Amino acid sequence: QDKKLKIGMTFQELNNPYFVSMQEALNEAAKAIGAEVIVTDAGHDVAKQISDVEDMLQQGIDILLLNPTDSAGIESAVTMAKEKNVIVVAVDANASGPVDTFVGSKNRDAGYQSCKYMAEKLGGKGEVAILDGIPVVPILERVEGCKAALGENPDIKLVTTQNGRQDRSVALGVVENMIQSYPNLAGIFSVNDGGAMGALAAIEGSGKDIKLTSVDGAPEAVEAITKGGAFIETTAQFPRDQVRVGLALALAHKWGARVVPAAVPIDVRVVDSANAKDFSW
Amino acid sequence: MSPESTVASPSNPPRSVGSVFRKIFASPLALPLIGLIVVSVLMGLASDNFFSVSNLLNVLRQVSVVAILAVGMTFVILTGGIDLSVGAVMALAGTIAAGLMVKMGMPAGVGLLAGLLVGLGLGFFNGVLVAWGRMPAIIVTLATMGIARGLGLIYSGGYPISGLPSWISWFGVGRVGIIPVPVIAMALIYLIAWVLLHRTPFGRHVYAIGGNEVAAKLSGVKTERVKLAVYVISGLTAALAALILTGRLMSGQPNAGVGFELDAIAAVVLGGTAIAGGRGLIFGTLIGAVLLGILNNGLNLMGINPYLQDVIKGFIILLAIYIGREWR
Amino acid sequence: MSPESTVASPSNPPRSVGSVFRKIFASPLALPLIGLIVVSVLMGLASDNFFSVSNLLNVLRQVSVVAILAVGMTFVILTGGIDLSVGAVMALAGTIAAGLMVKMGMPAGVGLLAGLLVGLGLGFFNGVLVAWGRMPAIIVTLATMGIARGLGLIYSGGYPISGLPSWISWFGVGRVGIIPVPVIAMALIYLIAWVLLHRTPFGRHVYAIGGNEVAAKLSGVKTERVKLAVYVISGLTAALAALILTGRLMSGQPNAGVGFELDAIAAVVLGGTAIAGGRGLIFGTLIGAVLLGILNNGLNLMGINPYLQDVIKGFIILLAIYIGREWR
Amino acid sequence: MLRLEGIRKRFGPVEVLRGVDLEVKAGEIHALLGENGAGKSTLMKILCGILTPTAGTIRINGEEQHFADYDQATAAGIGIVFQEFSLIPYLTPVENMFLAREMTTKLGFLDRTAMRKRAQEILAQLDVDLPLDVPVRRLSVAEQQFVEIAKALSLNARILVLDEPTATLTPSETEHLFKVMRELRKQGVAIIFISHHLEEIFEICDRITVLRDGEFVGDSDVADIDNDRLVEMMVGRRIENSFPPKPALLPQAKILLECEEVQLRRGGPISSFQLREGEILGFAGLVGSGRTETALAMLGAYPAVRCKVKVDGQETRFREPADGLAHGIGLLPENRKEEGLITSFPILQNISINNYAKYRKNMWFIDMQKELASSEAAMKSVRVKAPNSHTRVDNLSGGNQQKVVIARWLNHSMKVLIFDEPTRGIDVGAKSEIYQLMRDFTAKGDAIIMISSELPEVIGMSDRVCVFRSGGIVATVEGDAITSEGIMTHATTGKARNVA
Ligand SMILES: Nc1ncnc2c1ncn2[C@@H]1O[C@H](COP(=O)(O)OP(=O)(O)OP(=O)(O)O)[C@@H](O)[C@H]1O
Ligand SMILES: Nc1ncnc2c1ncn2[C@@H]1O[C@H](COP(=O)(O)OP(=O)(O)OP(=O)(O)O)[C@@H](O)[C@H]1O
Ligand SMILES: O[C@H]1[C@H](O)[C@H](O)OC[C@H]1O
Ligand SMILES: [Mg+2]
Ligand SMILES: [Mg+2]
Repeated sequence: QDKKLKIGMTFQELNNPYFVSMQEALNEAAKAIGAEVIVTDAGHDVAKQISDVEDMLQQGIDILLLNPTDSAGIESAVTMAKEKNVIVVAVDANASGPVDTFVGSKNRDAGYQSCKYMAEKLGGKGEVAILDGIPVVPILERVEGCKAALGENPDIKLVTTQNGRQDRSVALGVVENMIQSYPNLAGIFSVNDGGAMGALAAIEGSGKDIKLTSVDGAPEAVEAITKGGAFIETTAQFPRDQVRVGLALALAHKWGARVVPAAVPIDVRVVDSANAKDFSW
Repeated sequence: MSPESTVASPSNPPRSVGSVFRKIFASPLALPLIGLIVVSVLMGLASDNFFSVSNLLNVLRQVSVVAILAVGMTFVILTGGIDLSVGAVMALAGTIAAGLMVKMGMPAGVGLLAGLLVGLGLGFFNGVLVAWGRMPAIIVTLATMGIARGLGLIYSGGYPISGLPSWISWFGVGRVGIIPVPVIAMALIYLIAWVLLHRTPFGRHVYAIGGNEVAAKLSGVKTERVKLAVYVISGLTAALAALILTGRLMSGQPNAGVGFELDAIAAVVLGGTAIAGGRGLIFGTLIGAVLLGILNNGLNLMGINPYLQDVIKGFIILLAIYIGREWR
Repeated sequence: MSPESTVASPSNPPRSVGSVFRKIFASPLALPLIGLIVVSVLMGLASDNFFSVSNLLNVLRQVSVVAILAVGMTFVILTGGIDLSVGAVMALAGTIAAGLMVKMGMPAGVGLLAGLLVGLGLGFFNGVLVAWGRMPAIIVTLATMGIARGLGLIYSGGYPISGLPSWISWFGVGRVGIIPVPVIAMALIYLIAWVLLHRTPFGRHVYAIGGNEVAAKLSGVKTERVKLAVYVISGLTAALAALILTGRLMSGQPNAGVGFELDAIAAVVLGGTAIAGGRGLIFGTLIGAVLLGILNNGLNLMGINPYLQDVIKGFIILLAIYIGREWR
Repeated sequence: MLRLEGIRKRFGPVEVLRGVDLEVKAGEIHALLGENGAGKSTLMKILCGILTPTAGTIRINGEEQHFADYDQATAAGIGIVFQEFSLIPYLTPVENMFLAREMTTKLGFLDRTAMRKRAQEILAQLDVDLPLDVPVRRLSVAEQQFVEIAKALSLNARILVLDEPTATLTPSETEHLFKVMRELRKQGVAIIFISHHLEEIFEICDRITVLRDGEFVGDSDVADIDNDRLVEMMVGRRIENSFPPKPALLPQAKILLECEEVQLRRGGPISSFQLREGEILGFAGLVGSGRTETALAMLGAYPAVRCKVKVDGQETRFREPADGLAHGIGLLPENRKEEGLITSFPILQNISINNYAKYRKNMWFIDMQKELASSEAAMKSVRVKAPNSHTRVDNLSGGNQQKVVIARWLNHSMKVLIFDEPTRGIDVGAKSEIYQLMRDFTAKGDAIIMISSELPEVIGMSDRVCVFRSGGIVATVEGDAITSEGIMTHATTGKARNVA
């Protein structure tokens, strides 16, 4: 078989270091095995993501690594891929339909640990807020986990949940207004580091003492935590490992393995000022 | 026929191949068409897969949603208006339709009907405010865009609504023979639009209003009614697009179609319709939409870096408009 | 002075309070101003925090970026054009400025200058294509929007560019006395714009082109140059907005400001400028931008569900335009 | 047949019609006369239901009518050709004629063959031949005018209003229109005819009604009145011989402007002409003969195939009118509303728009006091009738709008002015004032190119005349050779396309 292996990967967005580093890891891995890689960027538009997948199928990909921008909406693309006997591995977020394998973080854990950490640092009391994001399963799970952790502290009051769309500039304005309307706000949990960086700017601008935790472990976040300040913790995910594992499992499918796991949850890790210096993706 | 061509064939000979060719060339469709052909050939040269039947049908299917939105947009722009709400209206129509079926357990027919009514209703809302309220279309439809997005998110609670009866997917991925259903729907909608625009008094009035609204009104055109109608049509095509999109996504997505209004406008303008109204052809819009679709598809097929795709697309659009600017 | 007010006080009495009041009321600014006051009062009633000095300064600071974009947009719209690229140009200018400082280690001054040049350059690009290329502004600037976003992503590789010298944050969060720096910048830019529009021949020409481009041209106005200038001004204000945004975000963000062009347009139109050009006041735009900011802020302060906020905002915009439509 | 009684109309504080009566019989051509701004167009808009009167009654065949809109007026048998064109530029003549009254098949689709046939019939009845498949914006002004008339007639109007239809027509086209009007009169149509060309009144009209400042001055049979009496009724005073005397041209007069060769279209004729100090050079010819285009080409506002211009002996290339302005050459365009006025501006700024060099302050700023003073002076010099210089121009009467644009140029210190149809739509009184202003201008040694379709004006004002035909100058006549026969012979030897 002299035909080069073709791997297609479609991302929900490529304007986030999280996914960019995933792409880098993919390129390295593909180079190592001599495969060709095609990458597309849905820009958070499911319809575009379906079209992107269709186009990749036209190009005859063998493996589809799918980072869905919406789990339900992408189903028809999964179905189409399977009709063409393409191996489909969902990465970071799962997709509906006959996906072969899903590789993603333990997102509920991530939310739980971040908010538990925050509650501890707040001494188990005070007003906190959640900075929500784009409603996909992993994000929803983080919020759920966070609420569970907060719920264990009767003196912590969740005063508001607002959406910063995981975008730094949107989050900035939203958090500024939060701070105006809740002058006693003591802590904020952001569902990812994109939103957290905006929240950090707002907190610093207000000069208030508000503690910020988040999920991802993005370089900027880690740097801010190292410096010390409002940003005290991010629960790190491992995007490079997600795609490495995902590709490995896809290859396993390709080579005919029959007992490949349907879901591979990847551990998350608390990163705070104690270990931030040594952490990177 | 332009005066030039009259002069060129003074004796009016029986239609020869040459004269048909000349007529096509003199038509405002010529330039968008040339643009389409040039871009297609480039894409074909750059990618082996491009000219396969399966890929061409693939492109047409991908294009269908924006192309259908662009039909309503053409009507609106021909009157000198604009409709920025089409993407949001589409999303709301799809969300409500899906919600009624899934969350309320209503029969699918009711859901689909409700989706259409949402489109008509918001189109009516836009139309009344623009026509009788005399408010600028750009801001009215911008506000409606916000309202529709908000309503969709409230109704769905922000979550996509999935779990639709599986036959709904027929609208998005079904085929009749080898032709995808969305492509057939698109073709039908364009045909109807053409008949409306070129074979009925209503169509004349649409063009007349864009050409000179005051004069049209003085001539007895019921300009308010016609303007209302174009926004209603735009709402309707948004709802029809929603049907296809829902079939493709198999879910109601309150956040679907962000920015589609700009794609639809781009299709209309690429197709040669004057943004100030009064001039333009509906099939130009189809060509414009397909051109945009081919750009997306072709750049993907060539495996171009997604970041670079935006840049190339921008330049090709500029080029296409530049070439076509003369007869505008 | 409008003819009505002349007639209302035929004997031209020394300016009484009443006549000043009447004059304000007759001005096109009156209606946006009334809208602003009404909305502010409502917000104040609904939320205790609203009228605090700290919150009002907060609103103004938040508004500053869009308000500055809206200055360039006002110039463009006054000539009958439109600039959809402002948000993307702003993002690109910020990204390049940050990149030069951080990635290339250039002195901050060079970075800031480069940011300004990016704004000017893209404005120039838009302007040349619209003025001499005779291409429709809406599509030219739409293409530029895509190009700018793409270039930003290519340059940044998808990573936000952080690690700026800390004094850059002064532009975003600094204060002079209690007044935030962005608010001062905004005030200055509006003043300069006012002088340009109302005290220089250039400003007259801007209005003239929007009023009747052919007539302006035949009477000897260099319409192409003026049109070029307004797009350059729009690029420049986008770059200035980028400076403030970069100071606020302390990083270069190629995806910042998505949709800001629509906010800027809404501010301009809410402020009473005719979308077809020729009529409008720059301070109206400021009022429009503040009105939008107050809506965002006030609805947040009231703790209204963000989804519902979109809906309410839409209706309030419609109401404001409806009230103001008469003198348009 | 038609009776208007005590019509009043108030716009805000200004009352522009103050009790006007008008009576028109079937089969009568009735002239409505008055100075610019007298209220003629306003009265006609009231008759057509476009404006509602503040007071007064409209009776048709004795029955009182209250038209809520134009539709109701047309239903009552009224048709109008507006002073400002009201065609849809991108639609064809047929589409325009049947706009809002399209013929349809039983299924509701357009019956295009029927409409085309009917259009051809109507045009044939008017004896007009024009291309039916071309957007009207490509037609000449005269052709568009006939489309408007055909459109009004397609309604079977029993009362036809023609608001200054001849302002844009050449004599032969006017003759043609009159033929049509006589035919309609024979069919019993009542025609209200507005014109500032008094000789036309005597040629075609049966009765007249005169307005002055919105008031009814009087009516009369045409047979009972003469030109002087008519002018007096209109203006309230006697008007002297309307053309000021032509001064003798200096034989050694310097050449200010020389057009060495201009070719408008590929394969078209190549023309040349010179403009000398202190002269008025007339451009005569039929509508569409290329006078406007030649003028525009010189200023770089029309893409001529070639155009070589010398100013003061220096070869100069104008890329746009601004270059002309810089060299002291200004243009008064022929369509004031579309090409001359900034309708969103008040009179003041319409006059000052291209003249800021004159009111600079601190290098970059406008000296607004100077602007006001100088523009108001210019406004007064042409006697614009308006409350003050802050009045918006879109509410001015047609003639006053024209004066505003003239004032713009007189406010300048230009060496050469190109006046394209300077007195189109201007009343007799104002006309002689404009002629005097033109002569005052040339007396300073400056020069004027006057494009005009009014032969008397060409003959009365021009020191020399270039006669145009199909895109080029076919003859240049001077002194005693400027006669109407001479000019018309040069202008018409050849085929005129639009009029049989
Ligand atoms: N909408 C309006 N608002 C205010 N004034 C108006 C309006 N329309 C017309 N006028 C005024 O009414 C007066 C009569 O105008 P009208 O157009 O009837 O004059 P006219 O007799 O037709 O003049 P012309 O011979 O110049 O066409 C003018 O002074 C004009 O400024
Ligand atoms: N875009 C066009 N396409 C075809 N014919 C045109 C176009 N523009 C103008 N024409 C024709 O060219 C001629 C232009 O004549 P121009 O306006 O220079 O004539 P003129 O002698 O000044 O007459 P007028 O009294 O109409 O101003 C007209 O016959 C007009 O119909
Ligand atoms: O896990 C990822 C998530 O799905 C999101 O979209 O943003 C980056 C990461 O947090
Ligand atoms: Mg008139
Ligand atoms: Mg002419």
